[in-house]
Amino acid sequence: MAVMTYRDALNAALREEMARDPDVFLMGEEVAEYDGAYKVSKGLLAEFGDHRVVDSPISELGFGGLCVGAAMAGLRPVVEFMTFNFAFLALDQVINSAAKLLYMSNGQFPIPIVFRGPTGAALQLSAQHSQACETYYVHAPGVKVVTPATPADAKGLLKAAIRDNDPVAFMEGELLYNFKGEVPEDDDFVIPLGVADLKHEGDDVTIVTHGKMVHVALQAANKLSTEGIGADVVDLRSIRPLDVDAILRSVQKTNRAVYLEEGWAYVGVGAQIVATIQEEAFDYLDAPVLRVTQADVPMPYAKNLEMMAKPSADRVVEACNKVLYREAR
Amino acid sequence: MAVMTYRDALNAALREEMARDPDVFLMGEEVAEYDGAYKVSKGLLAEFGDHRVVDSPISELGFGGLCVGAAMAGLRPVVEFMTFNFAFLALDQVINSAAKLLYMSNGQFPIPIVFRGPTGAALQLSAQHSQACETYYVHAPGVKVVTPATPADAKGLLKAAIRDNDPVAFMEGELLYNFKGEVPEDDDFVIPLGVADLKHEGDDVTIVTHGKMVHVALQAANKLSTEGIGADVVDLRSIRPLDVDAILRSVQKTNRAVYLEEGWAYVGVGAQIVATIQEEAFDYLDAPVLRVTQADVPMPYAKNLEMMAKPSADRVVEACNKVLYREAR
Amino acid sequence: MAGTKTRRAKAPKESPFDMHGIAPELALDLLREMLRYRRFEEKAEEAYAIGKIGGFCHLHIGQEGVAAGAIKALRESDYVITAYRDHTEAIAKGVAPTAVMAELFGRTGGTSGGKGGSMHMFARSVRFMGGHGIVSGQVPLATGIAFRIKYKSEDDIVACFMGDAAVNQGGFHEALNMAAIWELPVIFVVENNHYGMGTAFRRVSLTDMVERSSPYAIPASKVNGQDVLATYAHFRDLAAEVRNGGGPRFVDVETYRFRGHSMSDPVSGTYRPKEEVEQHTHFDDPIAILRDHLFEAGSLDQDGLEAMDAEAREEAQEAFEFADASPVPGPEALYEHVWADVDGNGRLRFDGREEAPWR
Amino acid sequence: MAGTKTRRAKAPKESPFDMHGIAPELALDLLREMLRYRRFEEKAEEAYAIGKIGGFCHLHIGQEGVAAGAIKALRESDYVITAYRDHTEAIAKGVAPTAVMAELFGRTGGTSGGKGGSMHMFARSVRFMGGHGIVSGQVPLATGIAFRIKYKSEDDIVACFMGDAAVNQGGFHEALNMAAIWELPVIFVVENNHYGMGTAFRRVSLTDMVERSSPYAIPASKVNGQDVLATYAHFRDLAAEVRNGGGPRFVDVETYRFRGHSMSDPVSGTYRPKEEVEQHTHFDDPIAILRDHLFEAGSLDQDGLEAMDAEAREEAQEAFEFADASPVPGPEALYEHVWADVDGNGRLRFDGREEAPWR
Ligand SMILES: Cc1ncc(C[n+]2csc(CCOP(=O)(O)OP(=O)(O)O)c2C)c(N)n1
Ligand SMILES: Cc1ncc(C[n+]2csc(CCOP(=O)(O)OP(=O)(O)O)c2C)c(N)n1
Ligand SMILES: [Mg+2]
Ligand SMILES: [Mg+2]
Repeated sequence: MAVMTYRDALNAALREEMARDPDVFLMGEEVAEYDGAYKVSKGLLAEFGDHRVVDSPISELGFGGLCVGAAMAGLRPVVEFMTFNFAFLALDQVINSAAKLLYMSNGQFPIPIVFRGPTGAALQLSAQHSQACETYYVHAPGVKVVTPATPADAKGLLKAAIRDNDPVAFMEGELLYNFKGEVPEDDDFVIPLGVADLKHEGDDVTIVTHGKMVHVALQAANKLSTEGIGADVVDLRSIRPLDVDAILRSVQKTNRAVYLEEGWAYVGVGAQIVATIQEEAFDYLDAPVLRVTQADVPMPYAKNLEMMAKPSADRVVEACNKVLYREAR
Repeated sequence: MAVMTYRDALNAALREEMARDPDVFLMGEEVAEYDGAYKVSKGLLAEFGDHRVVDSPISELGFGGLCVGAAMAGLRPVVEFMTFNFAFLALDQVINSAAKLLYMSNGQFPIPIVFRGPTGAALQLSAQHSQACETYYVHAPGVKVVTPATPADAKGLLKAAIRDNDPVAFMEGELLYNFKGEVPEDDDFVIPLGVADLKHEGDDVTIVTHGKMVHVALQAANKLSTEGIGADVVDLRSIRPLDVDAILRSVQKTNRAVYLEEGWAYVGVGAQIVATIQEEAFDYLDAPVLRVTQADVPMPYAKNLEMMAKPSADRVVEACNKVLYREAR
Repeated sequence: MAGTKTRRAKAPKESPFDMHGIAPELALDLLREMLRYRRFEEKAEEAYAIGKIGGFCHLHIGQEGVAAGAIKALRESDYVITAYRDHTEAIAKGVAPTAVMAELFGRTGGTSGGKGGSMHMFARSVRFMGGHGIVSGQVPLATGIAFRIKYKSEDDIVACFMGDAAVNQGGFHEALNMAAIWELPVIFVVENNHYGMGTAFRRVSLTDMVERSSPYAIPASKVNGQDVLATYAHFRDLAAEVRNGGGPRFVDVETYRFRGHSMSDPVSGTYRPKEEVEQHTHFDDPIAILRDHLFEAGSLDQDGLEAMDAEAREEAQEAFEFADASPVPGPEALYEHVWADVDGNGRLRFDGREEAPWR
Repeated sequence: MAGTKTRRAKAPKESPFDMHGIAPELALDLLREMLRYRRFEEKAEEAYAIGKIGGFCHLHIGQEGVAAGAIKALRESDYVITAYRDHTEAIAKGVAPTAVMAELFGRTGGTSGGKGGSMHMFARSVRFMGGHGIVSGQVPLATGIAFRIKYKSEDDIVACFMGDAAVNQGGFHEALNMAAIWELPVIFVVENNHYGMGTAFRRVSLTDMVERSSPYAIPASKVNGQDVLATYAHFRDLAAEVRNGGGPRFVDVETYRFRGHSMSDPVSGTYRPKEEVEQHTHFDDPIAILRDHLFEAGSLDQDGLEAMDAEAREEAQEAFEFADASPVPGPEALYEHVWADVDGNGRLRFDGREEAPWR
């Protein structure tokens, strides 16, 4: 085990997988000479050369599609989107090519590709740079979506994503890159996609979440525990495949759940989780499943408004109190 | 009242609104000289000239964005996407420009634009031409989404959408264009966005749906009624704004609901409706809310597979029986 | 339509026929190829009319010179990728007409097991990379295939076909730029039939097609796709240049679509006058042009032609019969090949069709 | 950085200064403008350093000649639209520096009420159309504004600014084509500072910038943006052509960014050497260049310059003070202006923050 940042964990995963498989390459804006806009690819150009670490023009549709084509032809591209906010431009190639080619070709063309980069808000980047983009990727069958919250998960899941033979949208967070944690150094430390992680345990209420909101959920769980309320924090880690069993296990124990999500509620990931819970654990529920999400507005720039717009631990506590039919202290 | 097709109803709405307001224009592929790929704009070029009925190159991002710019500058564009399947290419301009400009500019730039065209599947058009695209439009605040099922609704809602000062994604269906129905001829026949329509009444179960699935829901309701089961069919007509009251009214009466949706279940519109129902009518529910949707696969070409993939009246009946805890006959 | 019985009306007299250094045997092969494509497409047309084929169906009739001329000039290990008008390019690349027809019929014997249909033929084994339905969607993909070739230091090349309308897509522009800066082995081939559906190219472009690659410094050229020998020779030379590390090329292949855009579009009347179409079918049929020249050169006679055509017709008929006899996909096919990797972790499928455990 | 005290080192001797027919008064105005922008940006830099400004902040220092030269050559009723590097172009278009600074501070006095921030200045009243954060996103928008002008038979024009990296976006290509075929009154202006973030333009383009409009037959030209008089004269002429129905134009304005890409990017070291930056700041400062020429021409002396600069500094300081005193938006602002039309029908907002009626 080593303590490292989420950024370094991603970097290690990339380095190890590139060393392991010569067909893995990284392409994106500023990934090579600049070491990545967020320095995730630091040192990779020096180590692997410009053959395998490729700076692209600002052409998201083009290099997104190019990498899908490279995957059709047998390579294993890792595409860095500087952020997923810019990847709306590439979405056609993700949905209409990457997600559908295997099926349309009756299995002839698997597309082993990873699209990675930060999603959601950092600090005061305003509406066009702060959107959580999960919904756009997770809706279509054919794409897996992974959202690691910790350095260990970042490493283990990125390695799994690169080894996976399906397209994977791998969603990070600017605000996570400096986050530190213990990370196994084993070259074969791989966390399978589709396995949730119980990041906090408690018997009274279930908080389900993914991505950087895991940390907000943990704050909320800690606050609740000071009030004598025990919360499970189920970190989904991947939102497709979805570890339905882990969710149900917890909800069947606590009989109440809250979904915490960075992005918008309306047709967000949480909507699906709520639907799944009530479909599959209806008789266990003692209260409706509530959601804590971004305010239903484009992200404002002003610091105070941005803070209001984002979901917070306090709101999670409030929602937990509600589903517990409990007066807040 | 006149009996006309859904296509002609749309055509009438366009014609009337263009006559009423010189700032309304139509742009898209084949809308002018060809009268529209699906002939929705038939005769408009002759009537209004190529100044207001404009054939575009096959440049969805470009003409989508161009029309957002025209709306910024005060015009009221109607953009025809030949189908929404091709509009993934334009999504960046819909989400990052149209949806966000009003907010980012603190109210200075309303974007009165309609993006219209068919969504979802027709017959055997295969994976890249058959996707129901609602999720991609309805998630972001700033865009309204309208899904008329009948000729009257098509006309009244398109007129409302054109008069609305927000971006509206107006989603039609290839298979609806020939559908006939009574349509008021009044030039001011406008159906406000956000008002659902109870298309069938019954006390036992609620079927909520939108778009072309309304007709499938009605088939299911008729089948159920021959078995003595009364179903409400709540046609949402617009999925943003959402007529939550209409849904709740029905569910509070029947205590059971099924959402019928053309597209995929996972993070589909239905997921949101389920979440809303259980949040706001939890104590009224006698069964989980179930969803009937497309199979979670890209749309296959083969006729038999396509039929299996699509949601059907039988599946709706089956789901209704389930929420009624009733053995199917 | 190219017939075997009637000689075409005399075209305005051209300079003596240029065989472009192509041996008569090869020329005969190219004629045979084009006849195969033509008869295949006519059979598909027939099948569509009687409801054996559904959905969109875009025929290549009139444009056979492009498929034969360009693809036959490639090596087997080269890659071909195209748009939705893909039947004859698949056949040219070596896909069995039986498999193409079965795909059109939506049967298990199809190139894509019946899941792709007319627009989505695929055959990995012969490096036919599809069959893509989003205009210009295949252009970045082609560039990626070329990227793979260079990445692996291989000497194959990619031929990427597209319609004239595709050049107005942003993805085209982005892909060409990357192909250029990375010197990728790809030939971008515009099958310039002058119409994108009902829109004449001159209505959506101020410049000639060959201008479209100039910002990327990709050498552009033009060839008459109705002259299959010229087309073949042109691609033979380009392929050699590209294979030898010359970087990408852009080719405007002038051609004409003898049918409507798809089966639901009339051949003429709305956006192009009947006379224009007749002019082209009459004087610009790539099959008739080569046939006449081979007649004139004495390399072919009426009997030879008829034998060739009979074979082509037979092949098309066999394709029809094969397709018709091929089974429709079983229900299990619905969920197959959505995912390449499925393990026991997590749930991948969500459509409420599994038994929900709540009751 | 342009100083008022020191004369710049002698540049390699150029040909005698070309005033491009611009009267000394106007030249002085342009100098004054550029000083205003420079001092404003320096003040923003200062404010950023002490945490008054958050998020991304892209300064225009070094590129003032483009803003002044291009925008001052337009009419007031003309439209300007740009990317995220938008502060000084907003000021050039007539937005009060106080409002720009207040926007940077996220305050109600800002151009966008504090909701837009550095990248999203907007001022409808002076036809400043933003401030757009997606590279090239503004290019189709600009084309649409020009469409409106033609639609209404008006004689305004649009100046659409973009960085050099924007030309590799598909939307750029699609928009230019439409501007061309419909002859729309728009000038596409590339502020060619030769780097898109850390990527030198020559690494992502084989051709010179001016080639990028050739497929659309949009006349292209090049001008030295560090020479504000040349830039002004160039845009004055282009604006007249475009206004008179000449259709779109494409201009490569050569310039240089004296700071990092944004506040978090170092000025030099990673992708461009210190020497290169110094060379430019030393010899290519648009303010110093004009200042020296006006000195030489006798149109300005040191006192005049210092007075001018003092005013500019004062204005920047006032902007700072205004911004700092401007209130932060109230909580009610969070939900304002998401929708233009809100009525009693249906629910538009979904974030679970309303009281749910279930308990
Ligand atoms: C992005 C996109 N927009 C629109 C369509 C609908 N469409 C299908 S083919 C076509 C015309 C294409 O013309 P061209 O590229 O010239 O090819 P051709 O059909 O002539 O072979 C259009 C508009 C599509 N498939 N994809
Ligand atoms: C579509 C998109 N991709 C990536 C980014 C991230 N990004 C912001 S600015 C920039 C560089 C743009 O360079 P250029 O166009 O030359 O403008 P300059 O910053 O030099 O003014 C990049 C990559 C973005 N904002 N939008
Ligand atoms: Mg064409
Ligand atoms: Mg630049």
